Amino acid sequence: MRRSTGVRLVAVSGLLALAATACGGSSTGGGTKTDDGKTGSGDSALSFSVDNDAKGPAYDVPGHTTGGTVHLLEDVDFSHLDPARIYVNNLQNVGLMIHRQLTSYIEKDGKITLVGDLATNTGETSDGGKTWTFTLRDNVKFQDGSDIKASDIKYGVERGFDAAYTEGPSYLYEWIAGKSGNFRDFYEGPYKGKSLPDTSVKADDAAKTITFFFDQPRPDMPFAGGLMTTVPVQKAKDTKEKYDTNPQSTGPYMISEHHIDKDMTLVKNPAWDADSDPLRHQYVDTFAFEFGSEALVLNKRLIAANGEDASAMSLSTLALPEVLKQINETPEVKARTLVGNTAFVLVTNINNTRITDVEIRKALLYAYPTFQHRQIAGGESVGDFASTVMSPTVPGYEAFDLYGQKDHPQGQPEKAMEILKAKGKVGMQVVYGYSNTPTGQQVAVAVKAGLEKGGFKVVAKPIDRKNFYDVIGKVNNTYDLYGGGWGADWPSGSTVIPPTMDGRKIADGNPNYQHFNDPDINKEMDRISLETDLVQASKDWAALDKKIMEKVPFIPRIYDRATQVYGPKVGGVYLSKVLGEPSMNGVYLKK
Amino acid sequence: MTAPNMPFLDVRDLEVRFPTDDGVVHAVDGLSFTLQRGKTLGIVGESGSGKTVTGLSLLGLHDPRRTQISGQIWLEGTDLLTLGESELNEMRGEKIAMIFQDPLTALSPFYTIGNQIAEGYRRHAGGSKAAARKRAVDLLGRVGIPQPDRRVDNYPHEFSGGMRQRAMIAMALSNNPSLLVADEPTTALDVTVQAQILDLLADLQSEFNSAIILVTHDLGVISQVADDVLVMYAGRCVEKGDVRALLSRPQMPYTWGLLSSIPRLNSDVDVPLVPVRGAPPSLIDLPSGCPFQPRCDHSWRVAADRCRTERPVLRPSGVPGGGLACHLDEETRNRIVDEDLLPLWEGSRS
Amino acid sequence: MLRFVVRRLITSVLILAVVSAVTFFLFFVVPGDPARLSCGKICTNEKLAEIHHNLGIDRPLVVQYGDYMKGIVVGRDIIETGDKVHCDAPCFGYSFVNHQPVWETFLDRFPATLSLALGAALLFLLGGVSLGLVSAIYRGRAFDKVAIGLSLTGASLQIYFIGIVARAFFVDKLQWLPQPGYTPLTEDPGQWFAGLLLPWIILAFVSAALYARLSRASMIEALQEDFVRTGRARGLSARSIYLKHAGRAAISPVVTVFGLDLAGLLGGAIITESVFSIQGVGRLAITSVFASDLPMIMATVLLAAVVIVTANLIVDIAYALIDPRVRIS
Amino acid sequence: MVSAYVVLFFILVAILAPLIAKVYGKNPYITYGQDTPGLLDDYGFPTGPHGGINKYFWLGLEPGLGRDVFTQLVYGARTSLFIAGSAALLTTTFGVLYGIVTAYLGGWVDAVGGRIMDIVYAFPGLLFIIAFSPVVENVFVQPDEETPVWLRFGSIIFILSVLGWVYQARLIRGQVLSLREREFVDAARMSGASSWRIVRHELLPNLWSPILVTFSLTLPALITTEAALAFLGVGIIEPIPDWGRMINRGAQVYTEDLSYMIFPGLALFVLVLCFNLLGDSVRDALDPKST
Repeated sequence: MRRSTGVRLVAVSGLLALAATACGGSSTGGGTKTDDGKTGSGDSALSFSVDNDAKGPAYDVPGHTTGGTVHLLEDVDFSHLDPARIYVNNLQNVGLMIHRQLTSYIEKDGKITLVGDLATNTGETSDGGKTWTFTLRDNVKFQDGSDIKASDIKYGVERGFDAAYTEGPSYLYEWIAGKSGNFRDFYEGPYKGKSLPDTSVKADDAAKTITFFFDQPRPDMPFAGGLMTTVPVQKAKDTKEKYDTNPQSTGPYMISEHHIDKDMTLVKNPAWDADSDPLRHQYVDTFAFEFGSEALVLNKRLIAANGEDASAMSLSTLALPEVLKQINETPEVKARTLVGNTAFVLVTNINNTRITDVEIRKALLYAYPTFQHRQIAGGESVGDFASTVMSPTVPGYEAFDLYGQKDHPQGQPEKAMEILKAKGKVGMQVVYGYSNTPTGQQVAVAVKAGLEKGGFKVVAKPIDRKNFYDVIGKVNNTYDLYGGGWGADWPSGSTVIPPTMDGRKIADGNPNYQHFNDPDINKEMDRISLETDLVQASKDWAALDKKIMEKVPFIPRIYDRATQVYGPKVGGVYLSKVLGEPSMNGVYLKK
Repeated sequence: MTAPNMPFLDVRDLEVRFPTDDGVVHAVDGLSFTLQRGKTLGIVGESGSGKTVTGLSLLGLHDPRRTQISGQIWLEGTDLLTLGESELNEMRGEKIAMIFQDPLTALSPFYTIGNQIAEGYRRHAGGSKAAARKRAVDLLGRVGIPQPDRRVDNYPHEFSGGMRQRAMIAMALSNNPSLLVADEPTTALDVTVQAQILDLLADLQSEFNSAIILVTHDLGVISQVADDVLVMYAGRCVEKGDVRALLSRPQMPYTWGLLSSIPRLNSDVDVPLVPVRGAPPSLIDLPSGCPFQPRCDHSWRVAADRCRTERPVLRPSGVPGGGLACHLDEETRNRIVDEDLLPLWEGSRS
Repeated sequence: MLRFVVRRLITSVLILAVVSAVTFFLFFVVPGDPARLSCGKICTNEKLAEIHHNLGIDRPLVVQYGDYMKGIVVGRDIIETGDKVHCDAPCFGYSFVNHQPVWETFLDRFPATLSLALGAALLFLLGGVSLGLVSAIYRGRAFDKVAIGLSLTGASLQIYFIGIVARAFFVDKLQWLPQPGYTPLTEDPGQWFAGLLLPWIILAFVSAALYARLSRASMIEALQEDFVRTGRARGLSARSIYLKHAGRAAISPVVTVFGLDLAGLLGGAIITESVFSIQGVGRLAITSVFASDLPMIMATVLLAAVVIVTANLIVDIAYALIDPRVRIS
Repeated sequence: MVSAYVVLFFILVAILAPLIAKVYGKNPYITYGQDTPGLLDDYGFPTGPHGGINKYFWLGLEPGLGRDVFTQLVYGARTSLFIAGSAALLTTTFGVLYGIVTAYLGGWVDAVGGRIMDIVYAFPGLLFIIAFSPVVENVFVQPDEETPVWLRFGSIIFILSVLGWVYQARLIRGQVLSLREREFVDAARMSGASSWRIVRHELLPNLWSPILVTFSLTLPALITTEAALAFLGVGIIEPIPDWGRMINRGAQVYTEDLSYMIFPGLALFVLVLCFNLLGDSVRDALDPKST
């Protein structure tokens, strides 16, 4: 069952690369994605640009109306609404409506443009990226009508340092802290009485500017400004724990009611000025969230669209395999269904520390029953067969298929048997760990059948669903094969290969679950990540992708695709490339 | 419309059959008797002779689905057997009342004595709760229960055996019934209390001029209270008549057996009691001849083995209003009584 | 009578203490680390340790248990994400998942379970008992056979099977009923009733069998009692004979079973609530177990046990009220 | 006494499952639908009517993995009956012994025994099982070795029994308490019989009927609970066929393939119904008063 509580794994290294806010689908149980199945269509690589003089109001959505209520059916309440703790894509989705950050993105006709949000532009640097200054736009207010001051943004950043807020993206804080390991040693957050020194972050309310000072160049600061870590918070209104369920709004909508795990209502924020916001719309009067029903029930309600459900949509309860057939084969429903590739690639990790021989790993890849696996997860609309590390949605992606995975998705047991015979390892025991969910159990049956045809002897071990990532996250875990997946955080190879393939970072909980470690590949990673030429860098990432796949670190399976149904009365809905989910921005009610 | 000389209660050829898996049980097999108001009829017999069934059939208390009743029960000109359940139900507790053997189980443990008496009273006589309660207190006083106004709120398990039976009687009499059927009212009580209850019944009879049918297996009780007696065996009446005459000069071998199995004050100590040998017959396949034949010591006296082949019909005996169902001729019977039985019962005159 | 109640209260408190201790210590035997959920992206061991400290689960078990139980009785101070918060009695701590006070969440979810339990209990008690009584009165006849057959069918069906089939048929296909679910009575009584109608019927249909069989057997036994025959001998009305006398005698075994059943339901009908997506205590319990949310698990298990123990007490008292003979002893 | 024959039929099916599978030519483990194309459509649902019924697969195929539904039902009977049967035996024996010992010995043993029962009674059963079933599973198993089938069955049986015995114990304890007061027990004691002899000769013969009655009540209840556990995902896991899991999967796909839920659902219903009927007739036969 898919839930959107999972978070992206992002590497923390001073990469000079294009940055956008986190995107890609979401996963279960924190960390990477398990193969519970999603669908998406293979659209072209992402086109991306920067515009430093974007002004409000936002572009006009053709044919939009105003007023009315859009219902949002979610199976789980938002785990966090405190900007310092927002990272998962469904939180960013609703966050877009209630929080404004320094910079953000305009998504229109499939194109993404980075623009200044609260800031007049995407940030100015005089010394090649070590100091960054942002100037606030006029007439930007909190929901209580008070003006947003630069010191509010500084306070927002300071809060991120507190030990309690562990869920947010931490690399802006690490940049501010510089080299000294855990950034909390540098500064412990505002609740201990101290404030960030002006030598790190200087807020000048009079000039309405905020300046960040780093110890080394951070060319991607404009994009880091696009994360919720730069959302302003009023010190007087910081209710700490309560802020997580009822934050002050700076966006077009504010929270009027929120009953945890039951319902939440967003109403128009009177203090929001359309002219000061180049990207957000305020068409409907209210967004009514409903939490707690089973995902499958919500799917069926959206498909049936009786009564109020006709004006309903969902952010993160994507269509489950069980209803995909009904959706695709009912034209009326198909017409109101969003299908799009997410940035996820679903894989089956091979434990490189336990299976060191590349040939054996190649045999595992040949024997793996990818087609059967996908069949259980929901068949063709779950996504296309994969054969690379990077997803097609990443700029620079080059399709290659070293082992004929796309032509023989059923697996090539005879080739695997050949290798094992050559190695005298026929009947070699392999331990396959899987998350103990109904689908996980069924997949294990198919995997066991497939690998045993290829000459392996398979031990299938169920792992309790609650701590699947705890168990496989350990460096010395006792499994040879375990499911996984990874989504680019922003559309660049730098957020795919370094985080999952850098052998020097192998540690408990580190996303390099397959413990792949190749010195010269590591060196190549460092070289590419320092390249300033974006186009060249993306080509190099693709080439490195091929070199890595020659070492068969894991078994790529599916380029993940998302399908999401919405009510017939809802207009202006699109699948956001940035979030991998239907966006609330620009939604209106058809009369 | 009751004609002057018509008996108060006239039961003719009453038959009660229970169809069961192993055959039809003939609990009552053609019983007829009459009873006048103010009189007490004792029905005596061993257990299984059909005496309780007779009592119950008078009130129609059998489960209609599992019982077949035929014959007639005339009570003051109406045949009870022709009445519908609702009409019969009207009469129960008002015209006919019944007292049961074990008062502990016969009274509901969940309600107070007063409540249960008042309930029966209001069912027939109507009236307010207070009136019913006052009636209950009077009745309890009338049957001799001390501090009736306090005891009325007690529960049955808070009464002694004797007092419970008194309460039972009070309940039966709450609507001054003209016919009272008492099914072994004293069996569960010890002798002293037994006497008090019987005296009470006699007083109440004289006061309300009600007719009483006393069902018992105890001939001592019969001799104390009953005016007439009816001896039942295997669902039939084998002997009936005036109590004095019958007890002093019984005509039927079965009655002889009953009388000789009771210890008597004036009989010699070393004279052994002579119980009736054998056991009562099964009511399913009744023997063709006289049902008592297998246990009768005198069947050899009857010629042509008629006792085994021919069923003796109830015919008038010497005693006025009496009856007898036995093939022994009168002369033989008197001889046996005079020569064998009386000396045994009276013991030596000395 | 009072002495009886006091003694029972003392033993009940003892029982609850043992139940709470067993649940608490067993929790730490189950695999799964509650810190995992709020550990965020890269869950290094130091971060986990930090969260363990925040949640206070790095202290020795006995200290934690003592602190937890003290909270329930007198309230305690908790370090909830950084700052010290006083949580007054009955304090079941803060959920590891949504960091809300457990007691508030429980109170928020209890009305749903209460409505489901009371509605269903009413249905299967009245339905089951009346079915049982009438089939006892008409023993062996057509009605009796049909009643037994119907109740046995109910007893043999599984809630999750018949529940889904009923929902698919009545809600999805025929659309006679809205999507089952709980809407507070105060908000919209019509929706409250319509949303719970199907769950009530299904839950009652499955549980009515036990009551039909039980009351039928005890009614048959009651009808054979002498005082019922005395009632008929006194010409009482059928209603008074069957209801006042026989019914009263037949009811006591049913009361005992009903007390325990209702307690079970009040503890949260886990399956029914999941099948009909009712946000009650049952679902709260299940989700807290799957998310290793210790304070919530403790609250749901403990409060379910409290309900069961109180039900036992009430049943014994009710028994005495019904049967005067018990009252004296 | 149709129910007795039906129950016997189910027991026979459970015992002869491998034979039936051999004769029928399929087994519940091979993923036929996935191996031979055309049996499942793109979405993993069986092609063909009523969940892919045809002359090879009498009851159709399982959506997704494409295993044979008929043999899954047959082997599912084996799982249900074996687990429920052994759990019922376990709980009844332990419950009866516990009841006899505490009630007969009386005194502090009875008091303590009673309190223990109250504690176990106070535990919310299903919740306890769901919370702590993972514990039992991986206590005995080495990390790299698959949990053997018998251990999975063993842990489920243990879990079902750990709380289940209380109902029998309470009933038997009540019976023994009343029997103990009866004269014939005092008589036996007076004649110098040892407690064990009294229990065996005086008490036990009178207890057979309540024991059989509770057994006939517990068995269907346990079948239902075992299936419910599987439905909630904490019972028997793949690849062992189990009706509860089939119903759970069926409940997800019933819009597309209703029969995959109906077959196990009906099978479970018929089995439990017949056990209930059998239980009823056993009860009626044993204490006639209640007919």
